[in-house]
Amino acid sequence: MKTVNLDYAAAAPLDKSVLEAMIPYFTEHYGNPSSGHTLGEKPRKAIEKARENVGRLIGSEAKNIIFTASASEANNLAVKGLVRAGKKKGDHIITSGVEHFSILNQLKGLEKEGYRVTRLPVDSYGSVDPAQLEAAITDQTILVTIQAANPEIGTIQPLEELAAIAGAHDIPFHTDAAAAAGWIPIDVEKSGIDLLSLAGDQFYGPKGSGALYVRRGIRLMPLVEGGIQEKGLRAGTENVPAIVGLGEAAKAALETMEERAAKAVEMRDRLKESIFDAIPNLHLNGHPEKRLPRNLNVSVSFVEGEALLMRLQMAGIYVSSGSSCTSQVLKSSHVLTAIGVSPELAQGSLQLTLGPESSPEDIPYITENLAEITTLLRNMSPLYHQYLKEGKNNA
Amino acid sequence: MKTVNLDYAAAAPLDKSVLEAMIPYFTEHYGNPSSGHTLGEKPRKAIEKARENVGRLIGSEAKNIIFTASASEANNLAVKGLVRAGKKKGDHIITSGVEHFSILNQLKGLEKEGYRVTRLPVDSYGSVDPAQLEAAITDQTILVTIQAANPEIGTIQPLEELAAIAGAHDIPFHTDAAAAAGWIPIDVEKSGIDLLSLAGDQFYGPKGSGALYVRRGIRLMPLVEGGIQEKGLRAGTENVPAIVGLGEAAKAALETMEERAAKAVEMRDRLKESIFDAIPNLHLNGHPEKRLPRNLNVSVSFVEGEALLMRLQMAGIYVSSGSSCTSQVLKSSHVLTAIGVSPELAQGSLQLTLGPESSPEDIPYITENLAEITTLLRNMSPLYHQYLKEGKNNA
Amino acid sequence: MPEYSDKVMDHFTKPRNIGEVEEPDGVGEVGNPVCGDMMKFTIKVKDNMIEDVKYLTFGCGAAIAVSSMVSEMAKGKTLEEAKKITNKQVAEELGGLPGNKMHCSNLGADALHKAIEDYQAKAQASAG
Amino acid sequence: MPEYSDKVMDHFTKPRNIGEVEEPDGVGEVGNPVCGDMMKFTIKVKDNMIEDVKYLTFGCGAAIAVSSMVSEMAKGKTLEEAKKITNKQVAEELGGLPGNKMHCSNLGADALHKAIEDYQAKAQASAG
Ligand SMILES: Cc1ncc(COP(=O)(O)O)c(C=O)c1O
Ligand SMILES: Cc1ncc(COP(=O)(O)O)c(C=O)c1O
Repeated sequence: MKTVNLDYAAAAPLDKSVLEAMIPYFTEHYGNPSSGHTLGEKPRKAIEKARENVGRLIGSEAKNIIFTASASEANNLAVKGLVRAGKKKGDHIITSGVEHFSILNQLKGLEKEGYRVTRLPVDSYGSVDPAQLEAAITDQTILVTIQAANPEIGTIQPLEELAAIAGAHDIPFHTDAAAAAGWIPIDVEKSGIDLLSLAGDQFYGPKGSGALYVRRGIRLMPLVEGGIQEKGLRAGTENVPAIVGLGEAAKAALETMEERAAKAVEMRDRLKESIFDAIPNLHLNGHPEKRLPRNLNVSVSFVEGEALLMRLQMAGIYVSSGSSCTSQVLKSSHVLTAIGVSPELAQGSLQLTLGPESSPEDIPYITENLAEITTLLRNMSPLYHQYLKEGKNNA
Repeated sequence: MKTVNLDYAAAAPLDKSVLEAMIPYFTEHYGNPSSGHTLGEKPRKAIEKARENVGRLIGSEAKNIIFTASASEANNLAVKGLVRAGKKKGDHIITSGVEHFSILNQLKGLEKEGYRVTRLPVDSYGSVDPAQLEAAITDQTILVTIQAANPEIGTIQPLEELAAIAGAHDIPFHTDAAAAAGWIPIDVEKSGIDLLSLAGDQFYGPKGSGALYVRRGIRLMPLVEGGIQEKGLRAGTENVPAIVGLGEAAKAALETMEERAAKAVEMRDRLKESIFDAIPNLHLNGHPEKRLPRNLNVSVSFVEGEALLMRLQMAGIYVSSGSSCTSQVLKSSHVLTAIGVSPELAQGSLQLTLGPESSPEDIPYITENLAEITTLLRNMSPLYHQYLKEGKNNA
Repeated sequence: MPEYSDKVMDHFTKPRNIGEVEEPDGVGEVGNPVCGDMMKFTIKVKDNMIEDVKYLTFGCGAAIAVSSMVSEMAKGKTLEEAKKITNKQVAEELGGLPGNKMHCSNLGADALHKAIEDYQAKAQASAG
Repeated sequence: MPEYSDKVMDHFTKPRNIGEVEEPDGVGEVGNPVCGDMMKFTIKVKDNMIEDVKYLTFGCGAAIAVSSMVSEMAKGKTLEEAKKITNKQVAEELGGLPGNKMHCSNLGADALHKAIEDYQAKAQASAG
């Protein structure tokens, strides 16, 4: 059967050349970078080279990059690390309503400890309004954390403006760039970003690789205490192969960013046109232009996402959905709710993310199947029958 | 030049068959285990198989295993996770004086927060006396954390007795088994261990792989909050290849434990005899029998460890030392200090750890070089000249 | 995707009795789109027996399979028998449902019962 | 291993002037084994000049290289010149030392100065 992965945000195959770069560090250059003898040298140098490459991707000096095992870990190190270091006095944190759970859930925990959290609303595209950030800042604000782009609906935030506002008030600005890094240009120096999280597996690097950029002078409490690896900010024997892979992937992402993005945008826009032409009552979620190149998110009226997903999978097409039934916590996407998508439409949402094997040649196949499945599911949907009767879309 | 690695505790090459098992999960089965479609299935099953294998290695059911990126992370999740969950009321923690920094440094942090920490002394072999644990327990004790074996001097603790004492007082017992797991039989069920940390790279698994065993009913606060991976105890996309590698390494370690241990013990004992015969004024550190199969630790009187290490490296022999000059924090080993080794002898300590490429055929080469280098360094040592004059060893 | 049984997959991919019966004797609706599942059962009753039953379902794979299963189980049963069908039985007939699908999507029997109650209320009203 | 310069490695692998001069005119000891480094310098003085200098060193690579370097730098110098040798100069002559080795192992000049002071104190005593 034909296979069309449209869920590369969940996972992508590791770039072959990245894997090749990693292999020697499993076996030949297996040493511990902290070793006092020669066996540690090659791995140590490889890590420092990776640090250069990751730094370059986001406009940072190598020395400000801390390697972690995931973006979730980087986010936790940034937020809890900064709060627990307690350098700036205050009890107020500002974030947005469309953050990843690795931001939102820690903030819930901090609220229980007595911190106050402002979750900035977003407009119907998912954008944060810089003026609202300005208005939310108090003299108690110790951190602003707003994502660079949303992995689900693709919307890119006005990062420079947001960072500038935080900066003007001397408040550390963190951005979760897990979905954005490697795909859109980011420059922490130029943008005045103080902390930035990223994940290697979002730009064809290995799973288990992440990084946190920490501006000089920002003090953090480590999550994992122990040895003095990563400047004491993250104890534990360095995962050399993963770090090497992250570095290679960062290098490739920087070198080919324009090309990759252009290719993704072209196919995405054609795919969008194709399915919107073929299927009535589709809705685009997220910003029409300011969005991640590889991301498309649509809601299919009258039907539910898991059923769509299962049917599509039977045709070899893999997608994800913001429906409650596909979520592990059985709630529909908080992002779609935040941008004002109705409950029905949230249930029928599809997140489509292109990747290395995506080809415009697959568009007809995707459209055909999605159209057929939509018809099939709509025909058994009470909401659709109601719509046909009442001649209007409640959704 | 001949190369003889005697520092496999720092790092070991990844077992070839383990790497082979990992490779497909980088490329072919690259899916996200949390995905709602078929691409997540193989990785999900692979993770569960790894969980079985890791569980089996330590006598646990699969479901009590939480994957982490290192033993340091597992230790931090265990100790801070338990303390922060705050299920048992109290402010007192008991540990030993010979723990790894990933235990000791977090406890220092907890002390600053107001917790009280008792560091049990060890005897001259590095063993904790169960009677001292019993005596240290108060009604405020919320955790006992004592390592299974010491990575530096190899001494194995009386784990069952220690766990039984904690258990009798209904106090959670954690053991850092990073150095022990895969090398000596461990059974968390039989021993009444509540929490156990291990590291894959200590038994030929991949770097960046670790696990925490958590007995049913023990509540922990996650370090990394976010998604509900690993039962919500450790958010972030699972590092599938690393987990697969950990599982394979655990399986191999369990299946070949006796064989590997016997081989290591034989060579270690012959090596010890050989160098003790050839070089006067050597001292064995750690327990003569109750020690890790692959570990040998000796102090060379009158000379300093880094100089030994550098000279040995010039002969292609890699070792590590507990001297202050080889430590990244420039302090000599707290373990050697705890077992009463004099400062001079701590400086001259060598930790030798055997590994997959170790061969008894190398013993003469090792002994010859160590003897020659020792003579050379002693000849320029003021301590040695003093010894020759005074006819006694102050160390 | 939740690990569905073969029976669930069979009913999901080939759902039986989709639609609405014409001039239904009873209508039962449960669920709402917020929770992700919504079912509408329509029945035709003759001689105290469910002569025909159809459904419309907005929902996940489990919800669709459950609806289909319930329709099969109910058809030809007396109203009393049909009222004894429980959500648990439906799940069992389907070879089990994943734990997290038990409560939200497994509403088929409730919808059927509502349709029967609707029929009985109407019958009573017209009899009264 | 700290990244030592070639010069450090050269002095470490081929240390010059090891030992104790016979019937030394001055003896200087610094450091102790707790900190990891200990040096003992012995000098022979003739006509206010360091005619011979030897050392014994317990310590790391840097400590050994530093001792060796100091012995080379001191030999043939007048006492005044030798007293002007600083630890910093020694490190520079060695092409630099790793940051974390600067204070602990870089005690060679101190040991030399102590030996000179010892000589001068004795000389003064016998003169006085
Ligand atoms: C006893 C013990 N605990 C913890 C660790 C830390 O392991 P890792 O570097 O994988 O975090 C080690 C490392 O060897 C160890 O021996
Ligand atoms: C914006 C954002 N933050 C955080 C994460 C978490 O990444 P990880 O699973 O690597 O921890 C993701 C995952 O895709 C993401 O898109």
